[in-house]
Amino acid sequence: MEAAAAAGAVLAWLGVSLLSLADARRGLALGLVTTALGLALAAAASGRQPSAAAALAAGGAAGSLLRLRDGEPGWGLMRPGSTPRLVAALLVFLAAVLLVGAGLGVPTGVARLGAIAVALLALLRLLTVERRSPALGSGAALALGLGALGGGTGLMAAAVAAVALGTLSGAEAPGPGR
Amino acid sequence: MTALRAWFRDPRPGWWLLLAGAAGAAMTLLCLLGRPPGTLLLPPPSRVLLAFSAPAVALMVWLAPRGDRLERLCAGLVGLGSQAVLASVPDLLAVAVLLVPVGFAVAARPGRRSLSARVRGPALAAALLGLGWALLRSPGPAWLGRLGALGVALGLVAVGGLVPYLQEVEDGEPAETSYLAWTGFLAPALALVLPFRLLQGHLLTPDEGMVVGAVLVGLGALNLAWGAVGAWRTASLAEAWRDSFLVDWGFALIGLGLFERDGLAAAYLAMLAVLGVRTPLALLARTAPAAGTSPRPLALVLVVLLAGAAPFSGFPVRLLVLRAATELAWPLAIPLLMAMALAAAHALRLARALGSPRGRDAIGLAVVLAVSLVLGLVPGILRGLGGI
Amino acid sequence: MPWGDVALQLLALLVYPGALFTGAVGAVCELGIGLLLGGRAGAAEALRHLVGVLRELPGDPAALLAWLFASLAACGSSVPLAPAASSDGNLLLSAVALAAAAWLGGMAFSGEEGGARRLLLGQLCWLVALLAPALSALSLRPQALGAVTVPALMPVKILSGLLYLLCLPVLLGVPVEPRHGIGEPASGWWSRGGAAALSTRLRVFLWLPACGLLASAEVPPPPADPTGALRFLGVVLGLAAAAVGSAAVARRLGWSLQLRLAPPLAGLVLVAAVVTMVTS
Amino acid sequence: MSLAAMLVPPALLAAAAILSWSLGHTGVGAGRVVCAPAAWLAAGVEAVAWWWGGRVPLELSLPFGLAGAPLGVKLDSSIFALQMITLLALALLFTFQPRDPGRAALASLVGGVALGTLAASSLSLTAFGLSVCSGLVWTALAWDERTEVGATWGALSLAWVLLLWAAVVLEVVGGTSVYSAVPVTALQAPVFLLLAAAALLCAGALPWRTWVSLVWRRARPASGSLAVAVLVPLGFSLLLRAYALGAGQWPGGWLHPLLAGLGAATALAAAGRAQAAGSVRAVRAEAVPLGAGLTLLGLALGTPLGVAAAVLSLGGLGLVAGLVPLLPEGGLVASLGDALAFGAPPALVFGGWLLCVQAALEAGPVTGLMGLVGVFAWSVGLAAVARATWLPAPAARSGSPVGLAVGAGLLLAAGVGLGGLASLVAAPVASDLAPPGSHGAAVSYLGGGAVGVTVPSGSWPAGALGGAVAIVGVVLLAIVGLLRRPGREPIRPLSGVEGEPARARRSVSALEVKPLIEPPWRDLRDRLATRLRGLRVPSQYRSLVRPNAVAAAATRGRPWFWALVTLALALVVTR
Repeated sequence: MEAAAAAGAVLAWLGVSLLSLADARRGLALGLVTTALGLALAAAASGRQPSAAAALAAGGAAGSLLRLRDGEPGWGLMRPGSTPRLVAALLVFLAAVLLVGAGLGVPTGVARLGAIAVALLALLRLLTVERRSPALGSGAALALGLGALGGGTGLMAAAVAAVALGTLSGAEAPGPGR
Repeated sequence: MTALRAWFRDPRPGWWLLLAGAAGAAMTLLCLLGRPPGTLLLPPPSRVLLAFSAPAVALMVWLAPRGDRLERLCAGLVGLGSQAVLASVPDLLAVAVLLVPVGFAVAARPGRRSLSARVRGPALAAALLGLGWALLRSPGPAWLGRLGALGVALGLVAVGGLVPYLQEVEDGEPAETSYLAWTGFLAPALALVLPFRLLQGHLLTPDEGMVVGAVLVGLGALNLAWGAVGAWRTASLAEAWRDSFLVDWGFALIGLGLFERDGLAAAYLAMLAVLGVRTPLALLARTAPAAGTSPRPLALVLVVLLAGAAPFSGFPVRLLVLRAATELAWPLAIPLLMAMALAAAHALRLARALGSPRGRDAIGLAVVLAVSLVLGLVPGILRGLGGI
Repeated sequence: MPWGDVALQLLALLVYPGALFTGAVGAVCELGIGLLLGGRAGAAEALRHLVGVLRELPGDPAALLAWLFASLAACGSSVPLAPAASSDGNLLLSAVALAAAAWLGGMAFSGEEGGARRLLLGQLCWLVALLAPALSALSLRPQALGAVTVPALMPVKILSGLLYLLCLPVLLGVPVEPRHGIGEPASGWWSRGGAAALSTRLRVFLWLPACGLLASAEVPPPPADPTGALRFLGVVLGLAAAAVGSAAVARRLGWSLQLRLAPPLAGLVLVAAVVTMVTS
Repeated sequence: MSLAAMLVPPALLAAAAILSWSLGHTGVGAGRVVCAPAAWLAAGVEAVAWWWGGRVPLELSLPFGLAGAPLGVKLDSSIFALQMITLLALALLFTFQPRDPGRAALASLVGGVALGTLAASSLSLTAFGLSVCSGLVWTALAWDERTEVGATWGALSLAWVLLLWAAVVLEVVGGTSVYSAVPVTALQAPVFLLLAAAALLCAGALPWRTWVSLVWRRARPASGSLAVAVLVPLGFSLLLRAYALGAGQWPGGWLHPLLAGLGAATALAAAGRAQAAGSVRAVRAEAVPLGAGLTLLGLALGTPLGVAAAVLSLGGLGLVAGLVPLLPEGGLVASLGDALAFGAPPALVFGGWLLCVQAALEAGPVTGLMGLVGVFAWSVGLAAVARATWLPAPAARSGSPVGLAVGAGLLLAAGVGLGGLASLVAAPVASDLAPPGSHGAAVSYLGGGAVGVTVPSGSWPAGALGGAVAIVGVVLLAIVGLLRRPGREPIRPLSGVEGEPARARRSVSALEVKPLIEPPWRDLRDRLATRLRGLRVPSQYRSLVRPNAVAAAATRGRPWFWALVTLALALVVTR
């Protein structure tokens, strides 16, 4: 169980790192779905309701699929200027480890590590991004990360949030009213 | 019927907005009914708050140009629904999660600033609230709990878009996408339920309670000072209005942070005043023409209202928050007094912005004055209704 | 309503020691000045002045009101044989009434504030002289103050008496500006026209209350019989002569005695009064 | 009957306000017709009901609150006196000052609220009432014109805020702010100082130019005089209440000389401003502050005589507030009115001031010296009236001759009836609030009757001698009026409208008329303000102190700023 939780946490962190390093629709969608799957795996391994974990995964997957419909085409990974985001991904993981601290010995703690890392990294991306599509992707990741910190209600709410954000258009509006 | 038909003779907004409006109305209804049981539970203060929000939405729709009314109505219903949900969901973490889509929904409306710029505040608030709540409940060293308490307190401040998490204000920005949506409409709902959620489960250790209280009181005083001086000195009128919200929020935060009966009552009344009086006035200020050379008495009475003097809504708030502060530690009352006295300075400027309203605006203003009078004269009844 | 008391006070106000007596004593003082300073010519000038005052009186509300206030001030000081009880006296009442009367004359200084400033300064010092003993004795009844012979209070009484005498010419509108050179026509004391006209015209009503107040507050009260009344009158006339004499001498010598000495002396009187209050 | 005296007058004024407003909206300009009789009727009802009811104190508490304060009203001798003072002033103003229906309604409403505030049974309710009054008064002032409203608004706002805090502290310390229930020990010096500060701000009894002086310098004095008539008694009522709260004394003997000294300083400063004023209106603007200073001097003594004298002096102030706005700008009558307002005998103002000074003299040596300062102020005030006749009179206002006659008549009648007022109105207030023996200072005896007033330090036969002076004065003036034949100008009239003084006046402009005394601190405030405005952060520190840059970063929603603040706070709480 602990190994599964750790794998899920690492997967979630990798997913959100991918999300934060991506600027185009495919990269964003892949990052989001990886994050959702990782978080769901960690949640299930840490003893949450499997149905809620599954809902989280499904919500994340749906959200990532919806992300594929608009935004900049391609993967858009590691564009010039993304080095700080890469460094941030590593630092955030360390910060999450610091926050969870002694809890790392138990699956719940490990799952929380993943969720905190996802939430922090998604937030950082959201605070620094300018364009709609990456903002929506990061928002969905933030919702997933926060939801994964809670119980059944949180996971369900995160799933709903991810889908809801997926429905919003990622296409840039013309003019100042973007 | 004819009037209703006339309203709906507007060009239809996007289907998704109609859908969202319907969903908002449905959510409001569900929250009021408490369905499904256990998942959605609207506490009495939030019910009263919702009752004050409805007229604010109605006023926003009523004041809109004919072509935009249905769209405004849908947006308002979404706002009502969001407010009801944020107040009804018992799990704070779920609330934090839901803040994200609500924030995006508000930011997605057409506006001058980009979506990402407008969503930053709510996103930060959600993260602070969620992470803080998680840290509060997680086992670990004491500093982790204090950090969680800080996160929860800062989360509330960030939801309201208050100091130090102020959002950029632009003249001419539509109300539903401006700071008003959060500072004047959605955040009060959260502000009212947060202390109940925190106090209900007795989750806070004294140490953590101290952190929450100190941060709320400290930032409340900061907002009070910022608002009182800013609304008086700032060059932009839109910013002056936003700063006047900060004064109300300052009183409310201090009241909340004192964790004391009178303080909570003050916060409750301040939030009702924000929704029932300040927000409608800010909406009116966007449409009313500038003041002429000879002000009418109605506009002059507004100065008294905006200064928080009796018999209007500001007075009981000041009385209760002063009482709470003095009971805890009398020096706390000094910044409150200074802000109360300074409020007289910016009231004149804001009232002038409302000018001499006529027609619809004048009727709207009269309604707001009546609401403020009710809040100012019989706060006891409202406290009874809210169970405070 | 005690109409009897009103009638008595009316009698006091209009006849003795009020209007009639005030006017008579004032006339005597004016003639005395004329005689003192200009011999027969001076007396004749004073007489002409008095006749002019009487002729102009009916159409001159300021003069009439000044006379009324002066009479009220006279009633406030304890004069022997006064119809109303002498215990009704009140220094403050007399002081305010006299100040009001003096300022009715002070209105003449329009355009030359120097005179008004002198009058105000003199009046403030005069108030110190009048009230300093009252502060020490905690009473404003003139006869009570006059009767006080406690050694501890004597320095204050003496000093305030001196100050009072010093301020009296200013209060009465007697010219006090230094005038170099010997020999001044008596007419200078009744200068017609010009700013000082009114003040000199009203002076005739101020002699009795101004000097009588000092007499009743500083000198032990005389018996309530004709001899006592004559004694009182003598003291009043003596004080008037002393005030005028000092002013005239100082003027001729080219000193501005009153204006130079009064303020420091007033300070000294106040200090003495405070010391007396603290020690007693 | 006491109940009627308590409830009917404010109700009458409120009803008059509603009626006047409604009539105004129907196009019937009957504001004065409705409000003036209502004010006189309210005064009559109050007086009759209070006397008929046997002058029994009455308190009425209602089960519900108002604005978070317990709702209750009370009526006792002091409240009766203050309400009558307010009502008489209002009645004069409503009757003789022209007002359109809207303004008349507002003025009547202000009066009703003021009466209710005076009758409030708790300090928190008084604070509420003061706040409402301030707001309404501000509205009335700003409705007329914008000049001088800022200072008034600021002072009054500060006053009600301070009073609110005082009420809250009383509730926290004593459990309640209901006057009759507050424990004596709850009124500590700090609470009293808050209350006193609020009272002095409200009454404008401070040694600098307060809102009371400012509002009378406006082009339209109607609302200003209304504010003075209502708020000055309200301010002093707080100090009277403080006696009731402290069972006849203030907390700390040092407070009595402190406030008495402040009163004397206020009077002297007002007199100083009056003798240096540049216009007749500016001279008159200082009549109330001068009287307020002497009233404060008497009230702060803490002796029964002092309190009684203050009540009588306050009565004079009320009538002056009603009379002065009715005076014409120049003329014999105007100067006479000015003289009465500045304490010329035998008016009520004179009697009140006389007793205040005598009370100070009797209370002890230190207060005696303050009394002497008060006499100085009085004398300088009279000098200012004389100087006012040299000032050019704008031909703006002709005043109200009938109103002036009524007001002056009331002042004189009250002055002549000082003994009766002292024994029937002032003495009961004094015995209720500052009973003999409640204060360490000498307890003075105040004898009153038809003949006049008698106190140990000296009596004033107001009824007999004052009456005689009033009769003779009126007869003399009538004779002068009759004797004025065409072509025969009086040689020296008071007003300077005719004759030689008129020439003098015409030849002397306001700028040429110098102050009688030029105090060195006259333009101290301006000098200080200029110096303060000139203060700058030294250039070598400017790079460190840049609040504008911080404000800009905070208001533009910069994420880095948010992160910085959050991180800093996190570091603070986790240490």
